[in-house]
Amino acid sequence: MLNHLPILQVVIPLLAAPACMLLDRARLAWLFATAAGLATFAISCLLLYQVQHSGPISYALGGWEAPWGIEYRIDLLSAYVLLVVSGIGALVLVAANTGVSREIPEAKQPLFYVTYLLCLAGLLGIVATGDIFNVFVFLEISSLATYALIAQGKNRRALWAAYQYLIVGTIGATFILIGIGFLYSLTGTLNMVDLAARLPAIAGSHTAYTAFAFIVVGVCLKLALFPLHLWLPNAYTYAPSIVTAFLAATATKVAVYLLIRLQFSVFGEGFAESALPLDAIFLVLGLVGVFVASLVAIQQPNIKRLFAYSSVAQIGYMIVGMGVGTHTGLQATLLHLFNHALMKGALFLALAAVAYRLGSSDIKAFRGLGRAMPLTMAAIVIGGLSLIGVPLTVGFVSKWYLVLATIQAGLWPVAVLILLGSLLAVVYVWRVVEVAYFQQRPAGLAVVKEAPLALLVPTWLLVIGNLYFGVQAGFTADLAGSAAAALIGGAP
Amino acid sequence: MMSLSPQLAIVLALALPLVGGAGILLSGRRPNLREGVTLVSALALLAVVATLVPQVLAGERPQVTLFELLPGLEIRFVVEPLGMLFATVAAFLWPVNSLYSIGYMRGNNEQHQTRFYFFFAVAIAAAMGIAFAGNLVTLFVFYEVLTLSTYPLVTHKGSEQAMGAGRTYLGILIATSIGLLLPAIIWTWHLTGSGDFTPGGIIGDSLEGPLLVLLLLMFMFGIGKAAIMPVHRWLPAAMVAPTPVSALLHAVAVVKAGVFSVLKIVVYVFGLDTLRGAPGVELLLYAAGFTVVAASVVALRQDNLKRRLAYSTIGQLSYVVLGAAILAPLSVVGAALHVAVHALGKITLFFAAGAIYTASKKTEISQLDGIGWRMPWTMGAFAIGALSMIGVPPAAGFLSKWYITMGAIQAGEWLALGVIVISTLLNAAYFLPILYQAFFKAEQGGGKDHGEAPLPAVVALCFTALLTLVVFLFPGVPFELASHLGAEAQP
Amino acid sequence: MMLVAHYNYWVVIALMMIGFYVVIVQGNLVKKLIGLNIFQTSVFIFYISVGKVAGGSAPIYDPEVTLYSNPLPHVLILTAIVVGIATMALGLALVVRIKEAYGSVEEEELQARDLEAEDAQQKENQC
Amino acid sequence: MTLLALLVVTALAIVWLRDLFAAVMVAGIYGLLSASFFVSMDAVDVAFTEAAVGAGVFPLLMLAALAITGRYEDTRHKRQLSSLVLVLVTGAMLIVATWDMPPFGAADAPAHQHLAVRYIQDSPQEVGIPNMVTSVLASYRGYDTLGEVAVVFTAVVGVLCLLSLGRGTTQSSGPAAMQGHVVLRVVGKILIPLILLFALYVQFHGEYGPGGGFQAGVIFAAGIILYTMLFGLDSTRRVVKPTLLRVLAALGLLLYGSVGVVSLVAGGNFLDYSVLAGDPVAGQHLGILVIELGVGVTVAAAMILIFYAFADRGGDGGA
Repeated sequence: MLNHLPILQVVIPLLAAPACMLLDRARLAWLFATAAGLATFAISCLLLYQVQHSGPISYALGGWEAPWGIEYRIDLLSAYVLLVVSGIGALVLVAANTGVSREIPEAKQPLFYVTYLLCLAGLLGIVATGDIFNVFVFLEISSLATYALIAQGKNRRALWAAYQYLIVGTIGATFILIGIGFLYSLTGTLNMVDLAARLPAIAGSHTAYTAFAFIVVGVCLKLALFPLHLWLPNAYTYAPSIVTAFLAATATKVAVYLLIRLQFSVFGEGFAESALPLDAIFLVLGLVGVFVASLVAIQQPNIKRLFAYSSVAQIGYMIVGMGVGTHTGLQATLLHLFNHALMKGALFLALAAVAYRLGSSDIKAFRGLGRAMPLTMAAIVIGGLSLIGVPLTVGFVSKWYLVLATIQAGLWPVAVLILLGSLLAVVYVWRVVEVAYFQQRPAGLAVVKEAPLALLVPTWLLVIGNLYFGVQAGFTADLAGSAAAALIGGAP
Repeated sequence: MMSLSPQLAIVLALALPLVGGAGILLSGRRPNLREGVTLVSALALLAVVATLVPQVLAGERPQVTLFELLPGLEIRFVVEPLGMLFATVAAFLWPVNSLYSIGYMRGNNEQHQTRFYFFFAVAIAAAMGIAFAGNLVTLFVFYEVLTLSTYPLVTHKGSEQAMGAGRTYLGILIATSIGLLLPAIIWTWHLTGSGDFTPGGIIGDSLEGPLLVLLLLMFMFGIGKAAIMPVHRWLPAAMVAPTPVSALLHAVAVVKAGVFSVLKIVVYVFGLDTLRGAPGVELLLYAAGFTVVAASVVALRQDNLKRRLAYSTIGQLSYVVLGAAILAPLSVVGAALHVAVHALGKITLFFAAGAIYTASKKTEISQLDGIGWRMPWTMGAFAIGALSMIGVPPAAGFLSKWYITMGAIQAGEWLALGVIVISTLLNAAYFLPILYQAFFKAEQGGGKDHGEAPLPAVVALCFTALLTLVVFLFPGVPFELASHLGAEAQP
Repeated sequence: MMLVAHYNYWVVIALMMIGFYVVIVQGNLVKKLIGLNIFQTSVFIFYISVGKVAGGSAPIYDPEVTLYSNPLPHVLILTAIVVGIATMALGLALVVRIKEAYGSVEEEELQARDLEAEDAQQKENQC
Repeated sequence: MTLLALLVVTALAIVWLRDLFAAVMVAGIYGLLSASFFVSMDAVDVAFTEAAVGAGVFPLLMLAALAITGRYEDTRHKRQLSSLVLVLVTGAMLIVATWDMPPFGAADAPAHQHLAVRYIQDSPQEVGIPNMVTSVLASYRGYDTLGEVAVVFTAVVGVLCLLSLGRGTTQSSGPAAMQGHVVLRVVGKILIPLILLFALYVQFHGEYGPGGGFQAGVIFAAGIILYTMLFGLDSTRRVVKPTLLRVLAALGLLLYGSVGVVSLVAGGNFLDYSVLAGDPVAGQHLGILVIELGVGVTVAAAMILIFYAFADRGGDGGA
C-alpha cells in the first residue's frame, strides 16, 4: 500500500466526505472526520519521509503514464506543504467539535464536517497533483467548500462575505482556466513536467506571456496578495472561528505553494522577465501589502479582523521572499509559509476559545481576560510575539532568513522596510495585550471561565510548535532550504 | 560548591533564577514563603557565579553550547572577564535588591507582588544570559527577553501613566533592537559568517570607511538600553515604576546590560585596532560626550528626585560608552570598572529615594529640607552614593573616572577629557544641593511625622553604600576583571 | 490573413469581456451571476475553438473517418461546465439567503445596511 | 460565423436588460446558441451538456431564485468607467495573446500534435470504446471526472448547508402552478416515463454516442422536476424523499471512488480499470460503466435536491 500513499493522501478525505454524509449524528460525524483527518496527517508524514529518503514520487492515476494520464507528483516542496495543510487540518478538526458547538446549529454540523473534509481534500489535491488542469478541478472543490464554510457564520455579513469571495474566487479560477487554455494551445499538454520541458521553446511568444500573466493574477486573487486581498478580511472575520483557524493556516498557504510551483517549476525562474518584471512587482506589492495591511490592522476594533489583516501583511512577507528571487529568499518564503501556519493557527484557535466563552471577538470582550482565561491569553501573547518576530519563536526564524536574503541580495531598503513592518506588528499585538492584562473586566458581567480543554490542547500544541520550531529551527530550515534548492538551485 | 564544573555553573546561573521564578509562582499564595524562595535562589545564584570568578581570573574561558537555533546559529555561552564582571554585579545586587524590595513592596502594600517577583527573577536570568553570551545572536535573544520581562515591571502600577510609560519603554527598546541591532547582527553575520565574540574583533578588514562607522552606529544606537541620546527617553519614562524596579533598571540589569553590550561589541566584535583610525569613528565619541553633558544639564533642572537620578544615570552610562569610544585599553578598563561602581552608587541612591518615599511619601527635591535628621542612615548613604557619582574619593566612582581619564590622556582625546571635567562639575552641581537641603536646611512644617523606612530597606541601602567605600579601598575582583579585559582588548 | 485565422478567438474574447464587465459593474447580485455564467461559457467556447480541426469530424471512432477534432478540450470543458453550474447553484443559494437576511440583493443597499448596523453597534458601545 | 454574431447580440442584450426574468431567458438562449456552436465545432458531447445545463438547469435555477429575490434590478450603477478600463485592458491583453496562437482550425497546431494523437489513434484499442471523449473523460482523465463529481457533491452539500430542507412536508402550498391543467398532467404522465427512459439510454449509450452519466443525470432530474411542476412539490417529495436523495448523492461519489479503491486492491493504480477484469479492455468497459453510473446517480440526486432546496424557499417551485 505504501506506493499508493500519494493518492491516498487526497482520496481519503475526499471519500470520507460522502461517507460522513451518511452518518447523521453530529458527534459521530465529528469522530469520523477527525479520524480521517489524522489518517491524512499520518500519510503526509510518511510521504515526507519517503521523499526525503528516495526522492520525488510520481504516481500515474488510472495506470496511464504521464503526460497522457493525470500524474500525482510529490517532491520535497509538495510533501512539505502537504504536511502543513494536513497537520493543521487534523488539529483544527480535533478542536472543531467544541469549537463549532456554539456557532453552528447541531442539525447542520454533520454537513459542516462533510464540507470541511471536501475543502481539505481540495487543498491537498492542489498540492499533490502534477497536472495543471487537475489543479483547476481541485481548486474549485476547495473553493466551493470554502464558500459554504464561510457562509456558516452567525452574522449575516458572513453570507455577503461568502458571496463576494465566490465572485472573486470564480473570476480567479476562470483566469487560471484561460491561462491553461493558452498553454494547451501552445504545447498540447497539461502535465506540469511536460509543460516545463516544452515552454522554453515558445518562451518568446505573447501567448505564453499572457498565459503566465493570467495564471499569476488568478492565483494572486486566491492568495489575497495586495491589492487583490479585499475579499479576505470579511471572509475571515465572519466565518465561524474554527473555519477561520483552518483557512488562515492553510488556504492562502496552498495558494502561495501554487504560485511558487508555477513560477519556478513550470514556467521557470524569470520566465517572462522581459515582458513583466515579476520579481520587482512582487517586492513592491509585498511590501506595500505589509504596510497597508498592518496599518489597517492597527485600527480594527474586532480582533478577528485585526488578525485577518495581519494575515494579508504576512502574505506580503512571503511574496517579498519570492521577489528577492534568490535561494535564501525562497527559503525564507517557505519557512514563513510553515511558521505563519503555526502562528495563525494558534492565534485563531485561541480566538475561537474566546468566542466560545464570550461569543465575541470585539476588543472590549478582551478586557481582563489575562486573569479570566490565562492559558488562552498566554497563547495569544506567544502567537503575537511570534508575529512580531521575537527570538525563540518561529517568527524570528522567518525574519532572520528574510532579512538575510535581502541583505545578501544587497536590497538594503527592503531589509529596513521588512523590519519596520514588524514594528507595526508590535503595535497591533500590544493593543490586545494591554486590554487583556491591564484593563479590569467591567463589573457586573458574567464570570468567564478558562476555555475547555478540547480547545486549549490543540491551541497549545500549536503554541508549543511556535516555540519548538523557533528554538530548533534546524528541521524546517533544512527542509525549506533543500526544497528551495530543488526549485532554483543554489546551496541547499 | 567549588567542585562545581564551570559548564554546569554557567547553566545553573541561567537556570537558578528561572527555577526561582517557578517557585515564586507556585508559592504566590504565601508571601513569606515566596520572598523566602526569592532570597534563597538569589543567594544560590551569587554562590554559583562566585565559583566562576577564580577560573576566569586564572585565564580560563569556560563555555557551553546549549543548542542550535538555526543551522550555524548556536545559543552559546562563553565567560570572559567583562561578562564575569557584569554577572557578578547583577548576581551580587539581586539579593540586596530583593531584600530591599520586600521592605518597599510591603511598606507601600503594592498589588500583584507575585507577578513582580516572578518577572524580576526572569529579568535576572536574562541578564545572566547577556553576560555570558558567546555570540551576537545569543546576546540578542536574551537582550529581547530582558526587554519583555521588564515590561510588566515598568507597567506594574497598571495606571494610564504606567501604560504610557510601558509603551515608550517597549516602543523604543523594541524599535531600536529590531530596527537597528538585528540588521546590524545579520549584516555582521553576512560579512563574517559568524557572530562569535573573539578578542580583537571579527570584523577585521571585511568592512571599511563609512560603512564600518555605519555598522558601529547601528550597533550603538540599536542597543537602546545604553540610552545614548536621542534613544534615552524610555529611561525617565520608566520612572513611574516602583523603586526596586528603578534600581533593577538603573543598577542591576537593564542599563548595565546596555553599556555592557556596547563595550562587548566594541572590544569583541570590532576590536579597538579595527576602529582606531577609522575615519568618522569619533562620531561615537561625540554622541557619548554630548549625552554626558546634556543629560547632566537636564538633571540639574529636575525637581523630582527619581527623574534627576534617571538623567544622572543617562549621563553616567555615556561615561562607559565614552570609555569605549576613546579606544584606549586603559579607558576600556575604566569603562568596565564604571559598570560596577556606578551600579553600587546608583542603587544606593535609588534605595534612598525609595526609602524617603516609603517613609515620608516625598518625591520632590524641594520637599527634602531637613530630612537628613529624620532619616540619618538613609541620607548618609545617599551622600556616599552622590559622592561616588561625582567621583570624589573615598567613593568608588573615583576609580573608574580616573582610569577613563588616564585612557583619554593616553589616547590624547582632549575632547573626552574636557567632557569628563565639565560633567564632573555638573554632577556636583546637581547632587550637592540635595545634601545641603537635607542636612543644613530646616524642615518646613506640616510634613507628616516619620522616621526611617522599614528595616530591610535601610539595611540594604547602608550595605550598598558601605560597599562603594570598600570597593574604593579594596578594588580587588572588579579591578582585576576589568584589567583582564584591558589585556584582551589589546592582545 | 491573420484576421481570418483569429476571427473566432477575437469574438470569443469580446464575449468574455462582456461577461466580465457585467460581473464587475452590475450591482444586482443575480445579474452578476448571469454575467459570470456568460464569462465562463465564453471561455468554454474558446477551448472548443482551440480543439477544432478544419475538416475534422466529431471524435467518435468511425472506420471511414480519418481526421477527428481534438477530444481533449471537449473533455476539459465537460468538466468545466459542471464546475460552472455547481458554482452557479451555490452562488444562487447565497443570494437567496442574502435576500432573506437583508431584504435586498443590490450591492449598494447591502453595504448601506451593514454601515447602519455598524453605527448602531457603535452607539450601543458608547452607552 | 453567424452563430458567433448571434452570441454577441444575445450577450449585449443581457447587459442591457433590466428585467432579470428576460435576462435569464436570453441567457438560456445564449446557452442554446453556444451549444449549437459546439456542434459546429464537432464537440457533440459538450453541445449536449451545454444544452442541458446552459438552456436547462441554469435558467431553471435562476428562475427559482428570482422567484425569491425579485424580478427587477434597480438601475443605479457604480464605478463604470474604471471597470470599463479594466475590462478593455484585459481584453486587449487577450487579443495580443492570440497573435502568436496557431491559426484557427489548423490541423498542425501543437494542441493536436501531442496528447491528442494517442487519444485519437489508440483509445479505440486501449479503452475499447468508440467515443474518444468518453474514454478520455472516464479513463485517461478519469480522476478529473472524479473531481468533477466531487464538485457537484460539494455544491449540493453547500446548498443544503445554506437552504436546509425542512424535513417532511412544509406548507401545503406546493408548486401548484399547473396542478389544475388536466391535459398537462395526462401528457406529463406519458412524457415523464419516456424522459426517464431516455435518461437511462443516455446513461448507458455514452460509450458509443454522445452522452454519459452527467447528461443522463440531468435529464433524469429534469423528469422528476417536471413531475414536481405538474403534481406539486409535496407529492413529489413523498415519492422521491430528500433523505433518500442525500444518501444517493453521497453513494454516487462513493461508488466512483470505490472503483478506484477496488483497482488499488486488485493491484493496479487508483482508477486503473484494466485490472478489474481478466482482459484489460473488458476491465476498462466495466470500470467506465460503473463510474458513469456513479456520476449519473450523484448528478441526478444533486440536481433534484438543489431544486427542492430552492422550491422549498420559493413557494411556487420556480415555475
